[in-house]
Amino acid sequence: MSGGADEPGSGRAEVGPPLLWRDLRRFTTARVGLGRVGHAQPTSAHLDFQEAHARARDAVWSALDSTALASSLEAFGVATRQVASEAADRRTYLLRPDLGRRLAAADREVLAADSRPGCLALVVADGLCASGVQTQAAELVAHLLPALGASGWDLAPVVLASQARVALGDDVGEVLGAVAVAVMIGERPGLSAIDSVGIYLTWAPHRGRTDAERNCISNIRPAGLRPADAARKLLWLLAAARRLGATGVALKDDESVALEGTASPTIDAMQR
Amino acid sequence: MSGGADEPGSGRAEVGPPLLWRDLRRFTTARVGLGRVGHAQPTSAHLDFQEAHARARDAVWSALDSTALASSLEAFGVATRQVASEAADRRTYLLRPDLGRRLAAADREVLAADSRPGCLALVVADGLCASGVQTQAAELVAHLLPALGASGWDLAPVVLASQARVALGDDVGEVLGAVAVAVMIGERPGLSAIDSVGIYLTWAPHRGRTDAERNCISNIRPAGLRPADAARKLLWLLAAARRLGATGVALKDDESVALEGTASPTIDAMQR
Amino acid sequence: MGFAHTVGGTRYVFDDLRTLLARATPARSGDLLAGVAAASSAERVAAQRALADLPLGHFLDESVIPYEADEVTRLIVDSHDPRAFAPVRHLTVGGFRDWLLADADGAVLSALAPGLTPEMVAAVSKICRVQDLVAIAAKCRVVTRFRNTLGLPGTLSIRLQPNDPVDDPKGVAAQILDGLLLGAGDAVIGVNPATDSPDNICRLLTMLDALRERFAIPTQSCVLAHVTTTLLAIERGAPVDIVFQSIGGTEGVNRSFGVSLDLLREAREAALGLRRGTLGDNVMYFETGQGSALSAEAHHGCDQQTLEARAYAVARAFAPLLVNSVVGFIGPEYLFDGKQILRAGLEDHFCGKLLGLPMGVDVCYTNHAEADQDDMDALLTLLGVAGVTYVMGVPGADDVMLAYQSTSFHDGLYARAVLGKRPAPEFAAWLDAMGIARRTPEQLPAVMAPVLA
Amino acid sequence: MGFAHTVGGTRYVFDDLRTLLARATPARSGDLLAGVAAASSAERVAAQRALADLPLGHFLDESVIPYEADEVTRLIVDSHDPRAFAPVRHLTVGGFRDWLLADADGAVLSALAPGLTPEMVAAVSKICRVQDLVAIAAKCRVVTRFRNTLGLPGTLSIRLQPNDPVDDPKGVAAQILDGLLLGAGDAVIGVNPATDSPDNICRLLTMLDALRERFAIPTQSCVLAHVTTTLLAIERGAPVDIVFQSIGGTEGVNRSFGVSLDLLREAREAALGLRRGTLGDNVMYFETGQGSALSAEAHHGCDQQTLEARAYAVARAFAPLLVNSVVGFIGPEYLFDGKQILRAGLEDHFCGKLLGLPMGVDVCYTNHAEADQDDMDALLTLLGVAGVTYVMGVPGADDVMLAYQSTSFHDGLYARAVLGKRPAPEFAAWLDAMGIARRTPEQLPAVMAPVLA
Ligand code: B12
Ligand code: B12
Repeated sequence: MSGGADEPGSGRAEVGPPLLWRDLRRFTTARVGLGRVGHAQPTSAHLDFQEAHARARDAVWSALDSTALASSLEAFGVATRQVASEAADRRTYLLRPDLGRRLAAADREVLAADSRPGCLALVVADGLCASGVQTQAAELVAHLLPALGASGWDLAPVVLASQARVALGDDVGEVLGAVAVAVMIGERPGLSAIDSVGIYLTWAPHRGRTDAERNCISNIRPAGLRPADAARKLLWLLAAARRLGATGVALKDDESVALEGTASPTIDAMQR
Repeated sequence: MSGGADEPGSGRAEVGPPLLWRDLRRFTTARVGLGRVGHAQPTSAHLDFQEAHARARDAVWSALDSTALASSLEAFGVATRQVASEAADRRTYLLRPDLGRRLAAADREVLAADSRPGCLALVVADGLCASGVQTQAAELVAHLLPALGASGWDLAPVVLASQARVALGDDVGEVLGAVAVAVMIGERPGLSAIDSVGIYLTWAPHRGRTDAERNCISNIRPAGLRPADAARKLLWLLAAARRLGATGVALKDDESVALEGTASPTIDAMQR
Repeated sequence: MGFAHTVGGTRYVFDDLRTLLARATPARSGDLLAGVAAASSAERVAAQRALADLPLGHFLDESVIPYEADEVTRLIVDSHDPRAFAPVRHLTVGGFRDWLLADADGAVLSALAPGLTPEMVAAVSKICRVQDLVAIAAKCRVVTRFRNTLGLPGTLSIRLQPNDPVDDPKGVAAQILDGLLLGAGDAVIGVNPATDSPDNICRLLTMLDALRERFAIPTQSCVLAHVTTTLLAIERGAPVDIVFQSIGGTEGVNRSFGVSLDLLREAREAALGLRRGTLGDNVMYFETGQGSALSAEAHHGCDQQTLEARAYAVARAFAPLLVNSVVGFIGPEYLFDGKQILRAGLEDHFCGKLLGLPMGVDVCYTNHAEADQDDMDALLTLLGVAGVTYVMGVPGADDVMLAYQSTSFHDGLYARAVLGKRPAPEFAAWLDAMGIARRTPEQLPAVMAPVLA
Repeated sequence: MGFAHTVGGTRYVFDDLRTLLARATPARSGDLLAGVAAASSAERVAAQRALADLPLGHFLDESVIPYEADEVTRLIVDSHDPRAFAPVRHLTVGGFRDWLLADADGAVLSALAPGLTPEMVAAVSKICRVQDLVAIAAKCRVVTRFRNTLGLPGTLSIRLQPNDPVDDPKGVAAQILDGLLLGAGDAVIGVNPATDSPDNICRLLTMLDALRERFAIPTQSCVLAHVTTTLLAIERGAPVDIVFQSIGGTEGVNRSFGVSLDLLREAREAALGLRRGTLGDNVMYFETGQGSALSAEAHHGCDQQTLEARAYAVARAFAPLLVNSVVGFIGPEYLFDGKQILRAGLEDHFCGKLLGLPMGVDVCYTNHAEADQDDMDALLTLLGVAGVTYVMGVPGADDVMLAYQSTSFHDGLYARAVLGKRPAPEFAAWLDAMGIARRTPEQLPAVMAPVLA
């Protein structure tokens, strides 16, 4: 929604119970309390939507600036490698997910030089929208680094991948000989968020892994799950995966960390 | 309609009154008497339609073989010239009718050499479907030639135009200094006819003429108006245009030639 | 004067009303061809927002084509009814959309129509979604009469269109019988003549009239010749029920069609003089279609949808029985594919209805367009929900003379069935009496067979 | 064995049933991606003609995926009911289309469903136009019950989908209130959790249940976690009304989703054991979508629409309360644009209904597809006419967690209004009692405000 008086989520804790329909907007970024004209949305809401749609469509075409990202990562002393999938351009990427899942042959060879059996691979990928990854990947890595070191993970060079799908991580992990791969990837852009990142974790990655064999942390962005919390979640999952020797449906995210900054997880009025 | 027992129009005169619904098919090539399943067309009729649609769509992309056409015309001793519009290819032609109306600059210069003030210009153009023009243009010209000579028309070289719209004739006529131009052009392909030709006649042609200033003879094809009849109509219109000094809405096609081979123009039972 | 709006940090400026309207229009090939379309979605949204903020009153101050240069503009300006406009004069275009969705009902909209200009209606349509175009149009009530009653709530009428490549009367008659057996023909039985000669037109008119009388069908007939030819036919004593003409939204396109407002007035007078209507005197039938003005190079830098709405202002000056947009007929250079045809069809219906016209739509496409039967089914169904007055009926959807695909007689039955619509009441009663209301008999009704003997 | 047909002088040969079905499918990007689509319109028509001539009985002899290799095929073959099949066993696929349009009514179709295999249904859908998909589906009657009655004629229900990017209960609750105020929620109040942890799922389940009880809403709730997580939640005593799971049409795609028929059976037993339904025991909710099998590289050379129909065979084995196709959700690599989404949505609804399922459709698109709100309005309206059981309801059509556009609460109101539909009767009565049936109050009903205190 293009701005307005009711900045969504503002002052969640400070105000009293909602009395008017539009007060609902205080509790969510979703498009609630829009009003209605007959059965339809008022013109202003309709045009807000149209504008957001134009913006979200453009976001699909945002490109990952791997070089800029590489230098921010290298500032933390992390080595990086830049690779591409077999999808030559954005249009091909959109229509050929199969190509987006495969590491380009040349990059496969180059990356083989970094092979480190038992390492942990991190992949930062543009996915369906590069803008969120561009801004949040470094922050995520920054939160991960100390703990990873502490838990004894051997971190391979971070792989920056363009025109990539989640399963590209399987190729990367296989080439690097990784025991696990975490892919930080741009989620499809929405009307209200064009900066959302998902992390997909796969134990013993190799080409042919199915999604049932991964775990997912989704909606990482300022208005969603914050990078610090996402990093903590990933560390928990990594530890659990190491214990279980697997990721996927068998591994349930049973970490009970309360996420700060979001509303209390219970609605008092409803807990008799 | 893909063939079948009721070859449309067959034996129009021989048979008695229609008794069954499907008997209506004897009187028209239109898709009558199809039957019905609930409110819909039966599967066979539906698939006939789909097949015809595939064929008609391909016909849009049929190209005029100007060289072949030129040699059949030259066999009658008629000189020909080959020109193109400003639309470079078929896709451009379809989306840019403005370009299809303009003679390519190079061809304009070449054609200027043939300028013959007071002549009659004939243009054979692909229009929206070349297949009908390809087969019928020579026949039309053959029917016209003797009478044109007899009525003292000075026929300019016949212009074979590709990627052309009706109004391209205005450019041609202007360059040739023609007193009138007749454009024989491929009409849009239909499901039941991909060989239909229209003739558009314009007196004193020059760029900027509107369609109100032309006359039209349409649906020239074996299952429609036959070339011989079309040629007679055109000759009548030419003579009338010369008398009036104009074509268009002011010139009414008041020729009362009965067209042979079609049913009698009155329905006896209905003329009390 | 100009208009501006900022979207995503970029300020978009629109020089005049005509440009603002063009940039606000949903994407279509004809506006690209004319060079008037928005260059990006962001520019389009900016134009829509600026347009939404524009007071309706502004449309009375700025014309998209100068008053001096165009008789259609003069018609629009001179016939505007300020009293009828009063209920919405305080609204912006955006507020007008809200008002139409929330407050207006059929009676209010009928009273409002003379107060609306086509440009106002085009403007609001540009900020409507498909569902708005449907829901608002569905509220409109427009009823016209000649020999039956068209446009009553719960009805959906069909023009029976029995075209023949050589105007063979038997070919035409066979198609008419087919259509009648499938419930079509209440809007009009209207033939497009392949040959526009007065003789031929008179012959077709006589034949249609005889057939209608023989079966006592409560409907009207029409031969869709050029209006000047129809005038000749009237002079020669032919039985003309309804006068047809193609029209457009500028003086220039009408000139390219060989017509003017005066000529249309003359034709209407001539038809009224025949006094052939039994229930009413709506004697005109107009067809329009987005793109015709551009095709005639008479578009004055306006977008095709705004000009189409202006064609309706021409139509409404003549109290027509029927008006329809031929939407997909003209070709892909104006409406590229099924999506563009679908939206344009609903816009045209919406604009015509708001201006008080008995709107039909020729739900159709040509073989050089990117469209197919699925697109037509979608548009037909949506128009049915929107309360379209009538659609075409062509045997098997294939017009063997005009070489395009329109709705079939079967399509009409489908739409009536799934939406619970009926033909015009007089015609429905006739279908009942003939025993062909619910299913088509295998055997031709006895009265019909001799027609083709 | 093979099939062949000649079109335009070319003989097209199709090696097996799977290939024939794939070549006969209307064009879509996913089948091109899979390399199974027809190469030209002529080839497609040839395949459709060959398919139309194929006896329905043939589908009992040839499986598109071998019996030995796939538990979904085994389910289809082993559960086929020859007695129910008898009325159509003599028909070809083309004859079956004619029969469906002409002869079948709701009762006949309900009795037939167990006799149909998904491949038969997919086959006939491939030779149907959009209007056939609408008209035939509109005849089907499927009624299911848990705490209210879904699928009655004249009703259109809405799943209230209040997703939040961090599963914040207040964010979820605010969206639920919004939806209730706009008449949504009779199908189910169903949250997709951003985090699939058992703790989080239990918390959401408890919160939904408390809210439903507090307002005494005659509906059911669901948290759309992975079925294994829901099983854990049941074990831990959470109030599970309905068990959700995404499913597909091959054993392989289900494996990639982490499920099997056995696991689904186990989950259904566990939910039935809770005995929480008051009116009925339809306890399962499935989502499907064309393309998922290809995405999981488990498509066996079949076209995506046939596999989608096979997913319904999985669904019907578990007597679900709700099934829906997420049609435009997965992305343009499977359904490229509005046109493909529209047709696929209607096919899915048609196939599901013929197989006896309570079919809803997530009328939706993503921002990387060539589609917009106009396409959604068209599909929603057509589905409404086709009698869709339910659609989604998302605030302002924008799912802020799943990042795609679905139907808004307002869209639901639009569809009900223009088509004269009502919510499920128990829910309609509740809306009346709450005083929010006809218009949304500016002021929140007193009972609602404290929820967000
Ligand atoms: C498309 C079309 C139209 C479109 C043209 C707009 C466009 N941009 O294409 C529209 C809907 C506007 C139209 C209007 C009319 N048309 Co018209 N049209 C056709 C159609 C279906 C196809 C033409 C075609 O394929 N041309 C070939 C392509 C390659 O050429 P083009 O340069 O792209 O097209 C130009 C011509 O077609 C011209 N044109 C179109 N119709 C007419 C009619 C006349 C009399 C003339 C001189 C020119 C003309 O307009 C186009 C743009 O310049 C034909 C039927 C057919 N099967 O051919 C009828 C047809 C040519 N039209 C016909 C008629 C009667 C008319 C009208 C006079 C109807 C009326 N009463 O107002 C009007 C006015 C025409 C005018 N004077 O401008 C008749 C002509 C009968 C005759 N023998 O004189 C035909 C044969 C169909 C019919 N029987 O009704 N038409
Ligand atoms: C698209 C999508 C799907 C599609 C995937 C098919 C496809 N070809 O794209 C479909 C509809 C099949 C689907 C199914 C499911 N999904 Co999903 N899906 C998404 C969505 C909306 C977008 C993903 C995206 O943009 N990826 C980025 C692109 C660039 O990567 P990609 O390689 O093209 O996409 C792959 C992954 O997205 C993967 N995937 C999709 N969903 C899931 C879920 C899990 C747990 C895993 C490991 C992988 C996975 O499938 C794609 C193909 O390999 C996200 C929400 C979001 N905002 O991100 C939810 C989301 C990832 N899915 C989710 C869930 C729960 C599921 C299901 C488990 C639901 C169920 N109960 O069955 C199933 C099964 C998934 C599986 N194991 O395969 C949750 C995950 C929650 C969590 N933290 O674990 C999310 C966050 C949404 C939600 N809250 O419901 N999903």
